Order: sequence, then C-alpha cells, then structure tokens
Amino acid sequence: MGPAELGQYLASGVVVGGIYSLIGLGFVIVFGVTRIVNFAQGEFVALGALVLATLSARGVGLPLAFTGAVAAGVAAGMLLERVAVRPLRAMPSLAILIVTIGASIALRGGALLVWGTDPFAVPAFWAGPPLVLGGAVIVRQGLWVLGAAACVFALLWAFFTRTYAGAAFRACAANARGARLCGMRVDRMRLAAFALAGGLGAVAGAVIAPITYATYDMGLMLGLKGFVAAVIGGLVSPAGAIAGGVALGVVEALAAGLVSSAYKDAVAFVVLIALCLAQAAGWVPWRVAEEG
Amino acid sequence: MDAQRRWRLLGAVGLVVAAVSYAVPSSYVLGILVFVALNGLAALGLSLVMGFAGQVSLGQAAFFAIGAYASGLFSTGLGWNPWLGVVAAVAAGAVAAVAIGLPVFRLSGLLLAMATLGFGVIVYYVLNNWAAVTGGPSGLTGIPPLSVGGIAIDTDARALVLVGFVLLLALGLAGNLVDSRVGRALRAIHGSEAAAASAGIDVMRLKLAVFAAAGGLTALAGALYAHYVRFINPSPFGIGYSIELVVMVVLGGVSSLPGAVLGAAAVVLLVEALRALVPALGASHGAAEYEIVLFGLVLMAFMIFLPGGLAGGRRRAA
Amino acid sequence: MRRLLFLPLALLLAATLPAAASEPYTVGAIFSITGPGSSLGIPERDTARMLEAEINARGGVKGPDGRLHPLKLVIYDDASDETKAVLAAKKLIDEDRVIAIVGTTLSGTSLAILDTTQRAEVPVVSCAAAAKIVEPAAERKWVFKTPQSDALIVGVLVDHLKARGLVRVAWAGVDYAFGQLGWLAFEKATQAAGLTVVANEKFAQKDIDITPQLTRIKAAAPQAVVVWSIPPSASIATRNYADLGLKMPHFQSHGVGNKRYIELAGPAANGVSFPAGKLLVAEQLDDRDVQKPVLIAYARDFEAKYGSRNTFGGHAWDAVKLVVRALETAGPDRAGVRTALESTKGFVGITGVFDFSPTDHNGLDRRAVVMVQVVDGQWRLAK
Amino acid sequence: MSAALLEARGLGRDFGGLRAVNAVEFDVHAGQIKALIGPNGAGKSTTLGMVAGAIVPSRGGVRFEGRPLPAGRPHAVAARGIARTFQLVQLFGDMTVLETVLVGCDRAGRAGWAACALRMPAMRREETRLHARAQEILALVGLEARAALPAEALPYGEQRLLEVARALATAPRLLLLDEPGAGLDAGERTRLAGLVRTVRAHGTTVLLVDHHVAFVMDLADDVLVLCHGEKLAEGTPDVVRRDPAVVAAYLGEDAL
Repeated sequence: MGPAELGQYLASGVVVGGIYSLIGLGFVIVFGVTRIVNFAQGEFVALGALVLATLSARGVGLPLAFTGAVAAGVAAGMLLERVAVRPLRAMPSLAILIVTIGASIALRGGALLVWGTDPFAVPAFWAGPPLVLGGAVIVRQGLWVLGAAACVFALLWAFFTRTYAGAAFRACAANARGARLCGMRVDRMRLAAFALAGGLGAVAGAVIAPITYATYDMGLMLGLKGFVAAVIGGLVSPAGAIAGGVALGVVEALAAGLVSSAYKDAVAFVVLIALCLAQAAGWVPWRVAEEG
Repeated sequence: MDAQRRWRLLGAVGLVVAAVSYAVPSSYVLGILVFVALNGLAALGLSLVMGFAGQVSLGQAAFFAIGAYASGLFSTGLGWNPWLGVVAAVAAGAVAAVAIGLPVFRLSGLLLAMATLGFGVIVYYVLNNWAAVTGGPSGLTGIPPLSVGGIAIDTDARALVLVGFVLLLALGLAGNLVDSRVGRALRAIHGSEAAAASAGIDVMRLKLAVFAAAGGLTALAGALYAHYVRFINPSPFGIGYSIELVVMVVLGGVSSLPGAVLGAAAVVLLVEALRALVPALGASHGAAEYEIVLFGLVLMAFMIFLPGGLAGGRRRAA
Repeated sequence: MRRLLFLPLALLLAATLPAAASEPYTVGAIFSITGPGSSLGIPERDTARMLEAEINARGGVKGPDGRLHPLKLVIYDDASDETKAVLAAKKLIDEDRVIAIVGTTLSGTSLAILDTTQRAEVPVVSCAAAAKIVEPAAERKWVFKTPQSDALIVGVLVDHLKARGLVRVAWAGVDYAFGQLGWLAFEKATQAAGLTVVANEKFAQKDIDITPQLTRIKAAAPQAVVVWSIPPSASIATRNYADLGLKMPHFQSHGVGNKRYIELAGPAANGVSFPAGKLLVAEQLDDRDVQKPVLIAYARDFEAKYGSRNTFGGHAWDAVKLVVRALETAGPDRAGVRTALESTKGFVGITGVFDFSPTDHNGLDRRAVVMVQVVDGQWRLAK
Repeated sequence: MSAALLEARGLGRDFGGLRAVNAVEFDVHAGQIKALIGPNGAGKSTTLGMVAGAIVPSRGGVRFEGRPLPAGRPHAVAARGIARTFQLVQLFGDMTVLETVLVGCDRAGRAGWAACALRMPAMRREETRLHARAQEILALVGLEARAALPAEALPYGEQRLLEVARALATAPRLLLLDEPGAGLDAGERTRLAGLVRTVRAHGTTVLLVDHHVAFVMDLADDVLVLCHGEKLAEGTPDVVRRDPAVVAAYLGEDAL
C-alpha cells in the first residue's frame, strides 16, 4: 500500500468523522445539561436533511432552505423536551432513555409518512470537481462539513466560556439542584439545551445531505455513530466530541482500507463496548461522565 | 398470587390454548398465537432484566438470534437432534449473556444500555458477514421441525401447543422464582443495591444470573422460532426487534411477568389489526408506516402516563 | 350521489356481459411496501393494481367454464420483515382463501414463507431473485419465480467483460442478500470464464462514504470494476468512483434499473453499464424481438400512472399474468393452477420469455438479459 | 484483654484532592458498644463505609476476627458477620415489612435457583423456617404488628427500626449503625437506645456513628472522636468528655 492510499483513507475518514462530530455535539449538549442520552438526536439530523431537500427541490434558495431546516430541528427539539422529557424529569435516566427511543421511532415514522422511503438528492452547496490534496481527493461538500463542525464548535466554546448564559448552563450541568437554588431557571435551560441540540442536529443533516442524500431512516445509524463519537470524547465535552468523531471516522476508514470492509460498520460498536469495558476496569485516562 | 393459584391459572390457560389449537382451523389465527407466544417468551426474558435487575438491554434481539442460529446450525450443519440444538441454543444464550454481562454490569445504567445495543449490532454484523458458517444475509434453509414422541411439530396447531406449553411453564417457573428467596433478593437489588449488598446479597452475581437466565429464555424463543419458521436470516433480529421487545415489556409493565406476554400479544395484534385496518381506510400508505408512528407514540405514552403497563403494576421502569 | 349514478350503469353492463354474476377469482399478493425493500415493493404493488384494474375492465378472467370471473387481488405489506410475511401468507391462505400468491418482494421473505405455502399446497409466484427459492424444483413444487436468477444476470455480465478483454476485475457488493448472492454467482462465473478477481469489497446499504473500499480497489489496479447494490448506496458508490477519478469501465447490477439511481448519482452515472431486463431499453430493441410490443405497452401504461418504469414492476407484471393464465386453464383450483403454471411455455413477459418445466421454475434464459449503459442520463442498449 | 474483634489500621480515604479520612486507627472489642463521633465532615460515615466494605480505602485496612476484610465488596463483608444500617434509610421499593426482614435472612437460606423455580419441598420447609425467624426479629424490634404493611408506609422512626431488624436478620457479630438517631424524636431515640442495649445483650457488638453527642455518650462504652478526618481522641465517654482537644473542636456546642 502506497502513501497515496493512506492519504485517501485519512482524508475520507476526516470528512466522515466531521459528520460524526457534528452529530456527537448534539448528544453532548443534551447530556451535558440534563444527563439524558437523547436517542432521538439522529432523527433531528434526518429532519434537517429532509426539510432542506424538500425546500431546495421547491426552488427555495440555499440560505433560506438551510434556515428552514434548522428551524425545523429547533422546533422538534423543543417539542420533544416539552412533550416527552419534562413530564418525566424526576424519573431515572433509563426511563427517559426509553421515552426518547419512543420519540425517535415516532419521528422516524412521521418522516416516513411525509417523505416516503425514497432517498432525495440535494445539490452540493458549492458545485465543482473535488479538490485534490497531496494525492487525496476531498469532495467540496466535505469542506462544508468540516467548516460547519469547526464553526459550531467555536460558537459553543465562546458561548460556554465567554457568556453568562453559558456559565449558567455549565452550572446547571454540574448541579441542577444547586443551580435551581441559586435562582436559575433550570427547566428553561433544559428546554434551551434540547432546542440547541435539535438545531445542531438539523445543521448536521443539512450539510451532509449532499453527500449522503436525505432519507427518512438515515438518523438511526448516524445517531448511533454520533453517540459513539460523543462517548469517545467523554460525553460532556464539545472538544471531546469533535476529536471523538474524527477519530471514529478515521478508524473506520482505515479499518475498511487496511483490514476488511466487511466489518467496517461494526468498528464503531466495538469501540463503544471497548470504551465501556475500559472504563469499568478503570483504564481510561478520561472518564465518560456518569449520570448525575 | 400464591403458587398453587398461579399454577391452576396457568393450567387453565393451557387447556384453553390446547382447545383453541384443536378447534381453530385457521393457520393464520394459530400463527398469530404462536408468534405471540414466541415474542412473549423473548419478552419474558427481557422483563427479568428490566424489572428485576433494573437494567435495560437494547440488544436482546441478539440473544434471540443466537438461539435461532445455534439451534438452526446444530440441527442442519451437524445433523443433531433438533432438541439437542434447542438445549445448545439455551446454553449459548446464557453463556453469551454472561460473557457480555460480566464486564458491562459494572457500568452505570445508561452506558450499559448503550453497550448492550452495541453488542446487538455486532452480533447482527457477525451473522450477516460470517457467511461460511451462518449462510450470511441470505440465511439458513431446511431447518427441521421439532418432534415430540415421534410427532413432528410441523403444523401451526402443534406448534401452538408446544410453544404455548413452553411459555406457560416458563411463566410458572419464573413466577415461583420471583416469589422465593431468590426473587426477594432480586427485588431487593431493584429497590436498593447498597442495602441488598449489606444483607449479604452478591449483587453482581445475581444480576449476572438474571441476565444469563434472560439470555437463555430469549434464546429458547429464538430456537423455537427457527424450528417453526424453518428458515432464518439475520434481518428480523436487528435493532428494530430489540426495541420492539422493549416496547412489549414497557407495555406490559416492567416488573410484571405475565405483563410481558400481554405486551407481546398487544404488539403482535396491533400490527395485524393495522394491516387489516389501514387498507380498509383507503390510505395510500402501507400499514407498517402507521405502525411505526403508533409504536413510538404508544411507547412514550406508556412511559409517561402508565408506567405500570397494561398489567397495572405500581413499579416504574428501571 | 356518484354511486347512484353508477348503479344503473353497472346493472346495464352486468346485463350485457355474459358472465357477470360469476364468483371472483381471489389471488393474494405480498409485497414489501415499506421497509428496506420498498423501492422494489411499491412499483410491484402499483403494477399489480394496474393489471387488476385492466383485467377487470375487460370483465375479468375467462375461466375454463367459459365465464368471466372478476379478479380480486388481496395485497398485503410485509414491511420487508420475515415474520410479517409468514403471517400475511397464512392470512391469505386461510382467511382470504386465495387460489395463488404473488410475491414476496425480497429473497428473505420468500424463503421465510416457503414452509407455510408448501405445506398448505398453495402455488406461489415470487418476485424475488434468489435461486434458492425455486431450487431444487422437485422439492419446491409449489413455488415459481419471475426475476432472472443471479447466475443468468451475472453470466451475461461476465461474457460482456470477457468479450472486451477485461480480465482483471474488482468487485464491491452491498452486505445483504442481494450482494452476497451476486458475489457467489460472480465468483463462479469468473472462475469458469478464466477472469481474475483482484479485489472483493463489501459495503453497507446505509454507508455514507464508499471511498475507502474504492481506494483499495484502485490500488489493486483492475481493468474493470463491478459494484453490486441498489440506490442509494449504489449511487454513492458511483459518485465516489467519479470523485476518485477512476477511469476503468464501471459496471453495476440490475439493482440500479430505475431512474432514481441516475437522479441520485447525477452526471457520475454516465458511462456506467449494467446487465438488466429489456424493459429499460424497450424502444431500442430490434423490431423482431417478441417482447418489444409487450414491453412498450407496459412501459406506456405504467409511466402514464406511476412515473418512470423499472424492472421490479415488471416482475410483478409477469407474476400476475402467469397466475391469470393458469387460472384461465385451471380455474379456482390450487393444484390445477400449479400444474398449469408448471406447463407454461413461451409466455412472453416483461422479464423474458418463460418456459417452466418440472425441473425449472424460473424458466428464463440469457435472452432475458441485455447490457444497458447510461448515456447522458438515459438508458442505452449496449451493443 | 483478648484480641479485638475489629481492628482498623492506618485507614485513609481521599476524594479527589480532599483527604476525607487519614490514618485512623481503632479497635472494637467483642461485646462493646462503640461510638464514632465528630462534627459534620469529620469522616465518620466514610470510616463506617470503609468498615462495611462499601467504600474502598485509599490507605490502610480493616481486620475482623483476625483476618482482613475484603475492601469494596459489601456482600462479602456481610458474609463475614458484619451488618449495617444507612444514614438515609434504604428500603426495597414496594416490599412489606416482613419481606424486608426476610431479605436480611437471605444468607440463612440455601435453596438455589432450580429449587426455588421448582418449589422443592426442602425449599418450602426452608421458607417456613425463615418466616418464623423474621417474625422473631420483628418481635425483638417491636414491629411484629406491622409485618404485612408496605415498609415505605411506616413512620420514619419505625423505618429506622426496620433497618435494624433487617441487619439483625443476618445474625451479625458486629452491627454498624450509621446515624441511627438522625431524624428521631426523643421518645423514639430512647426506644432505639433500648434496642441497641438489647442487641448487645444478645451478644452482638455494636459500632455506631452519630453526631447527637448526648445520645452517644449515654449509650456507648467507648468513644472515638474524629475531626477533619483524623482521630482526635478515644476512650470512655467520661475521658473523652474531658479531653481538651475534643472540647476545643466542639467549642460552642453545649452538649459537652
């Protein structure tokens, strides 16, 4: 195997990893603030992609279609928090996990009724032949994915570390009861976290749609991969999710390229179980956050 | 309910099942009941995990698949007596459960749920890709039917009698267990692990044992499925089925053993009712589309409004 | 209101037709209208419904009693799920009392209902491809199928490769039954033809990037690449192929025989060739081809109602027509229909010309397959 | 004096950078009622947790009847004959009072999974025996009339007694009580003290943690005072009460 192939595996892995990172960030926001694993995160991704596909097929301009997709994601996130998560906030996190599983099935079914089973093509944001970087080919939309991941990360970082509201978010994550005692509106913050996660999922869906197409059932597998990315990064750290996503994408591409493509999709789950085991044995230098 | 009353009730249900299998000529109705019983058996296993070990397994379908493939492979590839295959299937399910449970039971509930989900996906990939052994995605044909005393269980009526008997026996034994010292210890763990441990109960070991029993039960259901349908392929045993099993258990009330069977019945009947109803309503969509939405909403609604499930238990999930 | 208007009209029609009062012939169908197989199942259902309406518009099926019987098609969705398919089959057999069953869509569901239908002795005409469904025919007495077997399709492809001197070939297949069975046939056919397979890669239907697999293939330096899948993964592979700048000839399977593939892959699809039934290029066929008028008529009717043609609908067309033909000779008798099906000779269908026999329940030969190339986003018959 | 029943040596536990307990050493002799006292955050409950096996010590260890106790394995500690109650009452969901005590009897049972599932005669005889035993223990703590009630329906004071009953059901040689008097009124506390003395009279040694100093001084034979995770003083209540360091630590607390 020559360096050209290795370069290509890395390039492909980084782009796919960028997709996982973006989705992983949504898990991190919700888990960070509420200690809930939101199984429906992947459905926000599908929603964003499908709304963008529909709007652009109707001739709506990209900026407006993108905004529409994100708005749909935000609305879905808020709806989920209001309808399903808030009534159960005093319940164990496993019960809420099951509710979000229910929500993900319902959302997927709703998307199926609206959009049907056919995949939709979405034109690339930036048309043209792929870029060649030291022998490795990167599609232009891949740069959008990476750019979106970087922007979202930068905005999150600025928000959490540079604003009062961000500090309040972090306080809420660390100790919801304490934050409430200090007069913070914890309920409102949980709602905001779900809204943010919904919007983030939709951003992810919108930027990846030209690469992956938009289908009603794209969310499940992408959501799981994004979750693994977030777990690799410790489940509460945006930077961790970014690194975790890229690492997962690269490992998958290398596994497919160097070992065998038959088990490529299993890699993420082997990594997930390995991480869980390593943590149980106390071998990991960083911890996956436990429920609060 | 005391043990005698329970067995009398199960016996009565058994007589009804036998009568139904004798009197009902429609293989469709009998087939539905067989699938209710098979799903009930699998859900019974999961309900032990959710209701008594206080954990959620999102990969329970993997044990169903392990049971189906173990029995299917032993009885076709190695030519074993199908019953030996069934025994091997139960053992394989239990061993797999211990193998995955031993390391992951030290995790918190959420990570454990996700780890079992990962396990389910991996088992699916192995069945799908290890074509030399499992037949790969196109599956395994020619699985022989079971036979009892020289009578092949190759009709729906006979299958119903056999699977119904196994299910009722499992319900009875599991009910006995829950009412005994072992069951008390399980309920204690569910209530407070720290207090249970302080009374000398080895929490980890007991949880593992429950997980193993659940794996064995679900694998048993898988093995019976394989000898009933006589063809297996990986596609029915994916994440979707794992989640369907969770739906059944939640519907029935997590800590209720008969509830798991009730939940299985509700899910199977709902699917069939939708199939009859949706075309009648003149909808252009397939029934399965409404079924998916309904499943999701029902799962949410039960968790939020009716955590005791159809059986109306007081305990809440997990 | 409308019903009131129709009633006298219908009565009038009934009086004029010779056999209006005769009992309907009930035929069942199981298609994957939802789930992973829905892109096949939906055109199958549409075609079956279209045929039902067409036949009944002519008064129905003319049975051996010389009377016209309305055709009643009971269609169930199996959601691409084996368990649901089994229950649907039982329901058709015991509740709806159908004379024969058309379907299922996928190989897995067809194999799953095998035990039920064989034991109930109900003739089945499957729309799924796997050869296992009908082989050995002596054991699979009651089952027939309309799609070409993989060996047939792959055989045409391999001959095409060999004729062009493309002897070093690479393979990438989707990781479910379609890809697996395709690979098994391809492995056998290439060995027989003396071609060398330099790479064998797998990918998942849900994969979002198949670049690593294609990079591996690129490194193996084949003279041609065969990708065996259906959209969307087939389209993603096609786009990745173009993006990587691979120049060797690119072949796909009959799984891309619908317009959606070209829509999704865009200009990257140009130049891709694949073996398929003749439907896609019906208009370009030689006028001497017996199938040509049948194909054009079906394509015209289907496209008028449901949009772009595809070979999957054709499988259902053949299956329903075959059953109807058998009903014409045997009437509402399951065993009779089976015998009639088995003795079908020279039936000109969409997929090919069918010649069933006690040892062959697929009944097609190589004439049923042509090589198609995508040129400027359109199908062209390859020479 | 004979060798101590329980010996804690060099016991320490850190939480992150915080030394919650450091170099604590003490003995508990058979037949004693020994108390651990100290202000909030002194490390009393952590120390008790380490003895009970619920908390793994960062340093040092505990020996019981001459052999080291397994660290971090509470059920194994229980199997050695050490039972405990909890600072915050820990009951089992929807169990009845009797069932709660029967859980304590678990170790006295021998029937395995198969015997239980099949309801073997030996298992049924054993159940009868365990029920009788649980009733006896309920009588000892004065809850026999409550046997059939859901445990969570009991008033708080009786829930504490029920925890003691569950612990006694394991037939311990050493009973650990974590803040047994917390949240009890004076009458209930007296009833509890009486129960502790009865338990001792039945031959069970008691190690208790409390911060209600008067209650402890009245009940205990021997007192260990912890402050900021370290041993401040140890001795009979009279000795401890006069210890200047203890007085200083408790400065402003009128109880002494």
